[in-house]
Formats: sequence, structure tokens, C-alpha cells
Amino acid sequence: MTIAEHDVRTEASTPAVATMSMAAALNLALADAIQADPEVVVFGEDVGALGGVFRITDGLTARFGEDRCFDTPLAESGIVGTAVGMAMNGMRPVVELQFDAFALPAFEQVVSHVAKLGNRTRGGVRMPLVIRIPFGGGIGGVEHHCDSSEAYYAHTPGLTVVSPSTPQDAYSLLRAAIASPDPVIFLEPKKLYWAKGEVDTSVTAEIGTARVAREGTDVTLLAYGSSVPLALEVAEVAAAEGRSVQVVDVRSLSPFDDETVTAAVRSTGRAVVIAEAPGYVSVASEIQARVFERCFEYLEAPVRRVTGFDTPYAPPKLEHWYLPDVDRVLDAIDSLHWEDEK
Amino acid sequence: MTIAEHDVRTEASTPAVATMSMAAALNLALADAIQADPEVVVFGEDVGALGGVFRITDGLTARFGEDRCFDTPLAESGIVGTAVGMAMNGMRPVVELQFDAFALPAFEQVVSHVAKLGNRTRGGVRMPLVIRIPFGGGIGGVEHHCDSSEAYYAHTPGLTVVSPSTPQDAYSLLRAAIASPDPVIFLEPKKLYWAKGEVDTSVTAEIGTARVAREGTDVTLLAYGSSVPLALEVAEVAAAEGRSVQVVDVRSLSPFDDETVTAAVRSTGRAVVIAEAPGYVSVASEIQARVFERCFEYLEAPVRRVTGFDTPYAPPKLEHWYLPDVDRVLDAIDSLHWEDEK
Amino acid sequence: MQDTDMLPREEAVQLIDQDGAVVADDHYALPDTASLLRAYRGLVEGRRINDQASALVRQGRLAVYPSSHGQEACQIGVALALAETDWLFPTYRDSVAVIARGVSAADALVLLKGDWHSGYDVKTHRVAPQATPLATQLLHAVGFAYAAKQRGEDTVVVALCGDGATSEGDFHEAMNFAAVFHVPVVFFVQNNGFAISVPLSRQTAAPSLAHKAIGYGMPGQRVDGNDVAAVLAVLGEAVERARTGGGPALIEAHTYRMQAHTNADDDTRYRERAEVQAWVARDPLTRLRAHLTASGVLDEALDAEYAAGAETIAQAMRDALNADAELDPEDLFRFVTAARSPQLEEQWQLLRGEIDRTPAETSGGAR
Amino acid sequence: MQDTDMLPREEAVQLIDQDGAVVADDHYALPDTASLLRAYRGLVEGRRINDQASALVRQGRLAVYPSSHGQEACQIGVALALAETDWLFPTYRDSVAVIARGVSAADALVLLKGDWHSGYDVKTHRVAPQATPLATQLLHAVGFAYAAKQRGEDTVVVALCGDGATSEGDFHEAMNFAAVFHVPVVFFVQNNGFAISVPLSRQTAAPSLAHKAIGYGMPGQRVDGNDVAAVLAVLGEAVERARTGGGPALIEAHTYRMQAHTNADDDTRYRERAEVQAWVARDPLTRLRAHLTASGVLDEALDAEYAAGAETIAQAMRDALNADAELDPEDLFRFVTAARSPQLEEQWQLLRGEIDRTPAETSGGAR
Ligand SMILES: Cc1ncc(C[n+]2csc(CCOP(=O)(O)OP(=O)(O)O)c2C)c(N)n1
Ligand SMILES: Cc1ncc(C[n+]2csc(CCOP(=O)(O)OP(=O)(O)O)c2C)c(N)n1
Ligand SMILES: [Mg+2]
Ligand SMILES: [Mg+2]
Repeated sequence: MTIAEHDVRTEASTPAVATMSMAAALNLALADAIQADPEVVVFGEDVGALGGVFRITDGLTARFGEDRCFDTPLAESGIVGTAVGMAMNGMRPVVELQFDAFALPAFEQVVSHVAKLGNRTRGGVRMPLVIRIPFGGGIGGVEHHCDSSEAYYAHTPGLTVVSPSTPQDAYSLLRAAIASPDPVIFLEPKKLYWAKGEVDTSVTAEIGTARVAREGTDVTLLAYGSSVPLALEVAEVAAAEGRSVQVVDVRSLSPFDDETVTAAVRSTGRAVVIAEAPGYVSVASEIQARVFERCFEYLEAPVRRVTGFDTPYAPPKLEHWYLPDVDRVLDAIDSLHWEDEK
Repeated sequence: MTIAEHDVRTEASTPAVATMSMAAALNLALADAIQADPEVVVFGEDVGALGGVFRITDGLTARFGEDRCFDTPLAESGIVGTAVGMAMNGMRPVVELQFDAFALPAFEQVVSHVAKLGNRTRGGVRMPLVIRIPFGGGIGGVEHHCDSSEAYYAHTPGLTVVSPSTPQDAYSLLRAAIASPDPVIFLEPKKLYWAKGEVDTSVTAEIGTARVAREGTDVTLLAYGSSVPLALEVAEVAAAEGRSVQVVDVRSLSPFDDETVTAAVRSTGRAVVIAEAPGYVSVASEIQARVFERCFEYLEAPVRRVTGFDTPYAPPKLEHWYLPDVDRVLDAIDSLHWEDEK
Repeated sequence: MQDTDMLPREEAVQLIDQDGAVVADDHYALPDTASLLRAYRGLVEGRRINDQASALVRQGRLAVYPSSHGQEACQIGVALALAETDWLFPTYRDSVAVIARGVSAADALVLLKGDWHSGYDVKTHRVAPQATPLATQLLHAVGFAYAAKQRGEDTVVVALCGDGATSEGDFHEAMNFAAVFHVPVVFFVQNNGFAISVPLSRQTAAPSLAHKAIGYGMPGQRVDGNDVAAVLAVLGEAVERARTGGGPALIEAHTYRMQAHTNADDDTRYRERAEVQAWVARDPLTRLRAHLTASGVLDEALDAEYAAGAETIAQAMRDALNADAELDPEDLFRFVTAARSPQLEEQWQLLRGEIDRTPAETSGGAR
Repeated sequence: MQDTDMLPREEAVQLIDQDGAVVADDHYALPDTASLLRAYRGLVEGRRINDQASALVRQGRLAVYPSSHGQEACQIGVALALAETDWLFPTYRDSVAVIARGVSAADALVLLKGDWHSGYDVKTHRVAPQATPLATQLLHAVGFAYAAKQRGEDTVVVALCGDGATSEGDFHEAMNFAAVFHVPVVFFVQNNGFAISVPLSRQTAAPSLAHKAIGYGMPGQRVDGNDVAAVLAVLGEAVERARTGGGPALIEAHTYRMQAHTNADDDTRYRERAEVQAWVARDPLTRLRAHLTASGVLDEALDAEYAAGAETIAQAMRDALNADAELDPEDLFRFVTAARSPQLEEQWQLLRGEIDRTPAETSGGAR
């Protein structure tokens, strides 16, 4: 299936509202960004004629030419390292790394240069580049194709790390990421690529802000990426059981929106953090720790987290046991000292 | 200064007690391990004739020959990748990567293979290799020479991550790491290389265990690496002010000794985590989160952390403002709701 | 060795042309008839394995299959060039070589079926797990060979990768370590013209990939990768040189991936059908069949016998893959480290509790 | 270009021998007298900068200094071969080249003094920050050149690295990207025989580092790195070819690091004094002085004038480095990202509170 077949392509100049998949929204954001700014260039492995293994860059080369969207040799450090040089020379590179595990060869470039060049030069050189990574599991992929590596990036000072959970955020956050003067690690939940939603191209997103995805009064679920639809599903089930569940889409993993998150958890007094990645030393542990610290006086129960296990990602046939699911989150909610309730 | 000048070299066969620097203890552990097991090989950049930039491998090539300790081409992924192959073929490689930042080119090999090969092969192939990294700051080093990257490794399932804070642990933990059937990231706090202490070569260490470094009843400091001496210094100052501070040397960052840590914090009801690395999504956040979760009912105040800032490591002349110090830890302790005390 | 002796020939070595005719070569001898017949049988089986696996993907029994259809001369050549005590370091595309090395098809396909990350005992078959992260396994091969050399064993290691993988930093580091430590490794690059959709012209501007060898101080050679005779001759020479202390070598085999990258790929997006068609004439199987038939060593009966043998393997593949393996979720925690940490045990107990509470009829399958 | 034209010569190009005599070359012309005189002056200044910086280390004013003493012909050759609009991507060892490019010594040494991670405005001088992680900057150079080429600018980028750095994966990826995208980059490797303590024989088994070029499809050349005339000629040719659309090139300069890796190093551990001594005779300065003196263009008065000019630079270095810079701890938070995040602001407020509470007399220095 190609995105062109979805027939959602819109001219950048005409703000439009349409229902489309997250993949289509990302494709549209890239096309609009290329059109809006002559310095935007998209490159990586298989992003040209093929349109990317997930077809996110579908049609861009045909439409804008090799100068704006092109394939590179197969070398991730090379891709990120040349992007650094292009950014130093005024371009706004948007690179695709094919899967989380295949972003790892570029890790030195990301940590030692992408994250630090702006600081090193006292802002004399900025790094307005975006590294897009199809991220996470839940698609039955074999080893090295389902990892979640947000912790590596979020821990690294100087990097902005975001992950959308809706087509709207996919569009708006990607546009914001490309417009940002700072380097952005843009994590695209593979599992949600084909989930549809409404996209209004005139809506802008502000990096660094969380979004309350559902109101609720008893407990707050804090999630991002593919865990957001899971949290919403949990909220539905819990509602049927009489529990009012609030869902916050953290969205911006770094910087973090303490204001929204703290206010949300204080309002319910209970919280569960959900994420696919192994939980140990993770974004989930960070959220858990800071919520604990900032909401200590308001908590009815310890903040819990439901995450992937601290094991390598499961093979496809065991994936369903590995990933956080509705029951596991409900169990965590159940453990939040409800017996103390009057 | 060479380690040979310290004149602490001891034959492996004769257990001995002597006072020596951490550098000398590490050198001794390597020598003893080479002597004890014909499959142990030490290699990396400058570890041969030079004895390593920190002289940790001083004299090993001269004593045991090029077959047991040798220099490689300058390529960290190459060093770790060949170590993987050697381990597959029965060797026990102990590699040195020169500084935290220069371990990054090997990150893909570490995450995708070192950490996962045992799991991939259902234990058919084990990875008994040790990656030694001189780690952390406080030595006035220029950019890329003072980073703390334990979070990257601790987050990665399959890796064991340890860091000694005393010459005794340096010796015993390194011997344990080399003897381990699993891959170990061995983080050597540069700042402590020349600090001396007693080493008894007959003492063994168990990976996965924390160590209560000082008893105390009012508050628990949780630290590792170079933060342990800092915590002990804080405890001294606090004692003078009438506060009894317990210090736990976490030592094993993964796996983590929940038992010791939880018992310690429950006994005091207050805790501060100390680490040099940027705090966001860090080992410190993990410790903070799990202590919160496990000690919730016992806590008089929120668990705090004192860490490096979420900025690139400071240049030498600003380092003293960047690193956790006695005052900053004392401030954190002061914030732990003592006003509630009767 | 003169410096320029490390450069490959201008033209790839070919011993049997696409019509089955023998090409005279003043350096490489045509393998003997028995070897060619054995190779032919391997090609027949290899082709059948590829096609059966692709069929199993269509039937939903395999999650994914990167076929080596068209590249079987490389796959079989590699398997036959190695002694039993030698080691192979393959990639995801090298299932046929792995099977030809003695691994059962059922075990070889565990990864692609999705039961586990690798399904065979690497030590029994002397085959490393198939590597997915590109070029990384080349370094493992070097380290493995280093250890063998240190012990005085005469093991040779053959490391496989594709044209795309030569662009990775690890390719460079592996070639360099191998040359500096003079270890018995042969790097065998299957240049099939594409890295997924990216053509060779986007991977390199060099006269050939084999021209990289001199930059490390090892010999490079190019071979017609659809001519199993040439593959056997060139690889055989490099393996023997490595075995007798001559150090590493780089061999580039010119071949073509006749199908899409995997079933998930759509190769009509990036290459012309005419180009694919042109390679049909260079098929490794047909040319060797023509050669052996013309030489009178292969007749219809023998060919049918080989086909029947291949069918037996295909049947075993169907049997193995149509059966659902009993999977144990505790396996997730069993092999992460040698001893299970308290944290992992705690996580297993959580999962175990969930499993115990899951109604029996669904506990084995997807929730 | 014929394939083998990409191979370097058997011997490094040399235009002036170690005694100052001109070496006839049928391809490279000796630079004119004005250029040589300018280069000589650069060498005098470069040597003085190196020695002054080393002295400042001994006086505790610089944290560390990786000296290019002995490599000045490379440093100055590079600076002079570039047009003003060209760009230089240097390493930690290339301070002399950076200064020769127009950066003030005070600004160039900020990193090594410890005040900040880089001290000059890269855009004014068209010099990237000096790179510490080896070979990483080569990729930046390629990307930079790519952008220049896309815009139709005639900028050439020269990327520097050492012999050790050629072993890194990033070296390979940079060479390959440069060749595939045919960008105007010249890779200039200063092969000084050592990577800290590790000799060249542990970095490569190749006939020369320049032999790597053909494996990427670009020309490689070797030059006597202690002969500034040869460096200017060979580098000049490559820069001009790049400027006129001829694509990238790799140049290996054979030179020697006369001092330890840095002041923190002890080179007696890994090399014989006799070897170091042998290179004294090949010093880049003395041979050019001999040549220019013999040619009658340099006399004692002019030499003294150059020495005085160098002394002025040295004096400026002393002045700059003996003064303590006013450092602002808030800088730690100012440049991490374009806008300061609430988290960083919170952390700055924490530090600011501490600073406010610190007794005035200690607040500027170490606690
Ligand atoms: C480090 C890394 N980057 C990207 C990928 C994704 N990927 C899988 S196969 C492939 C193309 C490989 O091409 P080539 O090396 O020519 O081998 P072929 O598939 O043609 O056999 C890519 C990009 C990967 N597996 N590993
Ligand atoms: C990726 C990386 N690994 C290791 C180091 C540590 N290191 C700094 S300089 C050096 C030697 C470099 O040798 P070479 O490239 O020959 O340059 P030279 O110092 O001789 O100029 C090493 C190993 C580093 N800076 N970066
Ligand atoms: Mg290929
Ligand atoms: Mg060098």
C-alpha cells in the first residue's frame, strides 16, 4: 500500500483538514516542510525511489527531485555525520534511520556532535536537524526491528526527543521539529503508522508540552507513543468498571512538561506510567521519579509503572506477553491502595 | 607516574594484603586474572607498551607477552566486535575503551550483540567479556574526557554494569567481572584512580550486591563511583552538625541490589541519590523511582537526587560548579522535611 | 606479493559462461566433475529451499523471508568451499548457505518464523547466528579467527555480507583488523546490485568493491557470482591461502537478487523488469545444468533424483513450519544473563501470575 | 581517469630534500619563491606557537597541548593551500593550522586552556571547531561540502586527520560519501607514525594509507609531509581539482611527531630516542631555510624579521593565557539548546542560589 493511494496529499499552501493515517500525516508534513523551506533536505536509506521501508517519504523524490529527497550509502554514522556538516552549512536535514537498532551506529555522532555542537560553539553553530526513527514494537517484527531506544536519547543533554501518538501530532510535531533550531529525535511509533485520525494542517504543536488526552478524576495514566491508545483503551474499560481514568500524552520526552503532568497527577493523587521500553533506567523511571518528587504530598499510593520487561525485545510469537497490555495496566491501577478510599 | 613505581605488584598465587591506589589494584586484578586463566586477553588502544593512558595495564605486555595484552588499530567498534568473536570462540577478552565518549563508536556492537548474543542463542553462546571504561569527571579534562555514560549501559538488558569506589572493590569486582559468564561494563572512576586503600586479594566480591559504606540512622545517601567518597565526606560534615548519615555504595548498577537499598532507606525514612551524570533518565532517576516505590510507606520526605546538570559536561574551569559537592548534598538533605520531626 | 597483485582483475573470474561453456583461465582451474555435480545438487536444493520459503511466507507460516533466489551459486559455493571444522558467519539472506552447511531447514528458519532470534546450535554446525545489523558480524568473524589462530587451529572463517554492507564502518574496521592481525578470514561479498532499493552506484564510486582490498593490504578478487565453478575456485584458493597462514582476502561476487528484498518489499518501485529479466539468462542453475548435461555427467534421471532430494527438504520445511512450536514465555527471562537477576525473577513472577489468570484456551496464543 | 591512476606513487612526492636541494619532478612544479617565503615565515611562526604553547603547559596556563612540532609543514601547507572562502575541518593537533588560518592564538587555545569547548567563531574564520572524537569531523566536512556544492559555491573543504584516525569507521564512511556524492573535499592525513603509542604497523597492513583511495574511487597521493613545497604542490592540485568539479581526493603526508602525544604522554615508553633523533635531520624548517638561503632570497635580516614576528605572536599567547578569563557559570545553561527549557532554568536557579550563598572571595575560582 502506498501513501499516494491514500490520496491525501495536500498542497502546503492550502491548510486543510482531512482524515488520514499517521504515515500519511508524516508524509504530508515532510512535503509541506520541503515546500516551505528551500533548506529542508530529506535523506537516508531507501527514502528515494522506494519511499522508505514504511513509505513515509513516498513520492517525495518524484515530486521534489533528488536534490530534496535522496538515498545515501548504507551507513548510519555517515548519514548523521554528513547531516551535521550540512546543518553547519545552513541546511535543515531531516534524516530517516530505518529502525531503532539501526540508529545505533550513529550514536557517537548523535551524542558527541549533534547534541553538543551548539553548546560547543556557544550557539555560533546550531544543529537544526531532525532524526526520524520508526520506533517500538507491536508489529511482529524480528529481532532488531522492534526496540524502543528513547532512553538513550532522552538522557543526552542537548537533544529534543518527541513522539506523536496521533496523526495530528505526527503532522504538527514533525513540522515543529523541522522548524526547531535544535536537533530533534523524532520517534514514530510503527504500530500507529496506519491508525487514522483527523489532521488539520493549520494546527501547530509546541515541543515541550504534554497533552491531556482524556479527562478523569481517579487516576492518571502517563504515556507516550503507542502506549497512548493503550491508555485510552484502559480508560474505557475502567470507566465501565466505574473508575474515572485521566490520560496524559507526554509527547515531548525531552524537554518534559512538568507543569501539565504535575497538575494532572496532583488532581487525581494516583498515577501509572506506561511505556514499551524496558523499564530499568528508562523514560518511565524518570517520569515516575519526578512525579513522585513533585506530587509526594498529593499521592494516595506509590506511582507505578508498566513497561516492557528488562529483557531483549521478544520474538514475534512471544511479543504479546512482553508488551504492556490492558490487563497489566488495570492490575497496576488496582494496586494503588484503593482500600484507603473512604 | 607508573604503577610499577608504586611497587605493589603481587604474584597472583600469593593472596596478599597491601595498601595501594585503585589504579594499582586494577592492574593487579588484570595480572592475576591473566595468570589464573589462559583465555583472558587484554587489549585496546595504547594498552601495550604504554600501559594505557591511565597506566592501568602497565607492564602487562612486558610480563605476559603480546599474546595476552596488546594494542589494536584505533577503532572502538572493531575492538568490541572482535572481542565478541573471540568470546564466541572461548576467550575471555577484557578490553579497554579510552574514555566514556570514545566508547560510543562501539555502541551498536554493545547493544545489538554483546548484550544480546547469549539470549539470541538461548545460552548456546555466552559473552564472558569485560569492557573497561575510565569514567566520570572531576579531573579537569577537556570535552569528551569526563562524561558519565552508565545510563546507556544500565538501560540495556543483558549487560551487567558495575563501578567500584575503593581499591578493594576495584580488585575484587574486576576479578568477578572477568570471571562472570556475562558481559560486564566496568566503569572506573578516573577521579579515584590515585586514591589509596587496602586491598586483600583473597576477598571476593559478588556482582549484584550493594555495600553499606557507613552506618547512620537519620538519612541514607545512595551513591556509586566517585560519589561515594563525596557521600562519606557529607556524612562527616553532617555528623558534626548532629545528623547521622548512612551511606550505601550501590556498586552494581545492573543488576541492582534492591534488598540492601530498600532495607537501608526503610531504616532511615529519608534518602538522597548522588551521581555525577546528568540526572534526566539516569541511573539516579531509576534508583530514586524504585526507592520511592518500595519504601513509600516508610518515607518521611520525598527522595531527592543530586546529580550533574542536564547539560554537556562542563569545561575544566567550570567543572566545580557542575559536579555534585558537599554543599549541594547537604542542601538536599536539609530539604527532607525535618520540620516534621518531633 | 607485489602491491598491484592485490588489485582484482579487470573482469570477474568466470569458468563457465552463461550458456554452460567452459571459459579457459590461466590461473583458476575448473573444479573436478564430482565437485561440480555436488554443487549442482546444492543449487537444485538451494533453489527449492528459496522457493519453498517464499511460499511459506505467502501462507503466513513465515513472518518474512529474504530470498537468495538467483544467488544460489554463492550460497552453495560458500558451503562447499569450507571444511567441516571451518566457520561461517552469515547474514539474514544466507539461509541456503546455513542449511547447506548442515543446519536443518526447520532450525534455520526459527528466526524468520518468529519463534526465537536464532534456532540452531552454532557450535554443532560451526555457523554463527545469522546477523541482521549489517556488517557487524564481519568483526565477530575476525575475532573468532583470531582466537583460532592463537590456539594454532587451522580453522578458516568465511564472513558474508552484501554490497550495501560494505558502506558500513564495521566493514572497514573488520577488514583492517583482519589484515593487521593477519587472521584466516575470507570476506565474501555478494554484490547483488541492490541494498533493498539502493543501487550499487549509490554505494560506491570505486572501480569495484574488490578494489577496497589493497587499502587494507590484502588481495581482492572479483568473481562471477552466478558461476558456482568460479566461486568454488576463487573462494577455494582464498580459503586455502588463509588456512596456510596467508592471511585474509576479499572476494566480490557479482550476482543478482531475482526477487524483492523480502516479501515486504516492492521492487517494481526501484528497478525495471527488463533488468531483472536480463539476469534470467545468467541463472546459476541453468548454466551448470547445461554444462553438466553437455559433459554427459548429468542426465534426466539424475536430475530427477536431485529434484526429489530437494523435494524431501521442502517437505521437511513444510512439516516443520506448519507445526506450531510450543513456546514457553519464561524463555524471555531464561537466557538474558547466565543467572537470573532478582529484578528479572520479579518480572517473570508478574507475567506468570498473568498467565495463570489467563483463560486456558487463549494462554498459548495471542491475547 | 584510469583505475590505476588512483593509486599513489611508490614514493612520496618530494620537491625539496632534507638538505634543501630541489628534487626534479615531472608532474609537480616547485611553488614560486614568494609562496615559499610565505610558507617559511609560516613555519617559523608555527614552530614558535608550538613551543610557546608547550611552555604554557609547563607553567600551568594550558591544561594540555598536543603539539604539532615537526609537523609544521603540513599545518602551514594546509592553511596556505586554501582560499579564504574555503573551509578547514581540523583536529586537536591542528592548532597551528587554525591559527595560520587567521584565528587568534588566544581564541584557538580556549579549549586547551579549559575555559570552554571551543573559542573561535567558526563562521568568521571558516574553520570548524577542532574535533576530539577521531574521524568524526571528516563526515562533517563531507556534509558541509555537499551543501556548498548544492548551492553552486566553489568552496573547497579540507578535512584533517591522523594515521590512527584512518582506522575508524567514520573515516571509511566519510571517504565513501564524498566519492559517491562527488563533493569538493580533500582528505589530508598527517601520518606521523603514531597514534599516541601505537605505531603505524598496528594501524594498517596496506602499502600506504593513500592506497585506500582507489577503494572509494578517488585519487590517492603520498607526499613528504616535512617538505612544505611538496605539500603545497600536491594539496594545491587536489584543491583545484575539487574546486573545478573533480571530486574528492586523499592525500597522505609522511611526517613525524617530534614530541610526546601531549604533555601528559611519556613517549619514552614506546619509541626509541634514536628514531626521534633521525627525524631531526628531516625537519621542515631547516630544509626550507637551507633552500631559501642557498637561493639567496632569505638572509639573516629577513630571518630575524620573521623570528620577531613569531615572537609577537608568542607574546600575545602569553598575554592572553596569563590573564584569567571571566567565566560565567550561567554559560553552562545558555547554549545547550536555543531556548532554555524549564528543567534547565530550574537547575540554573539551584546553582545560582549556591553561588549567591558562596562567599565572594571564592565564587570565581575552585571551591
Ligand atoms: C546497521 C543496519 N542498517 C540498516 C539495516 C536495514 N537493512 C536490512 S537489509 C538492508 C540492505 C542490505 O543490502 P546488502 O548489504 O546489499 O545485502 P542484501 O540485502 O542485498 O543481501 C538494510 C538497509 C540493517 N539491517 N542494519
Ligand atoms: C573515537 C576516539 N577514540 C579514541 C580517542 C583518544 N585519542 C585521542 S588522540 C588518539 C590518537 C590519534 O592518533 P592519530 O589519528 O594518528 O593522530 P595524532 O594524535 O597522531 O595526530 C587517541 C586514541 C579519541 N579522541 N576519539
Ligand atoms: Mg545487496
Ligand atoms: Mg598519528
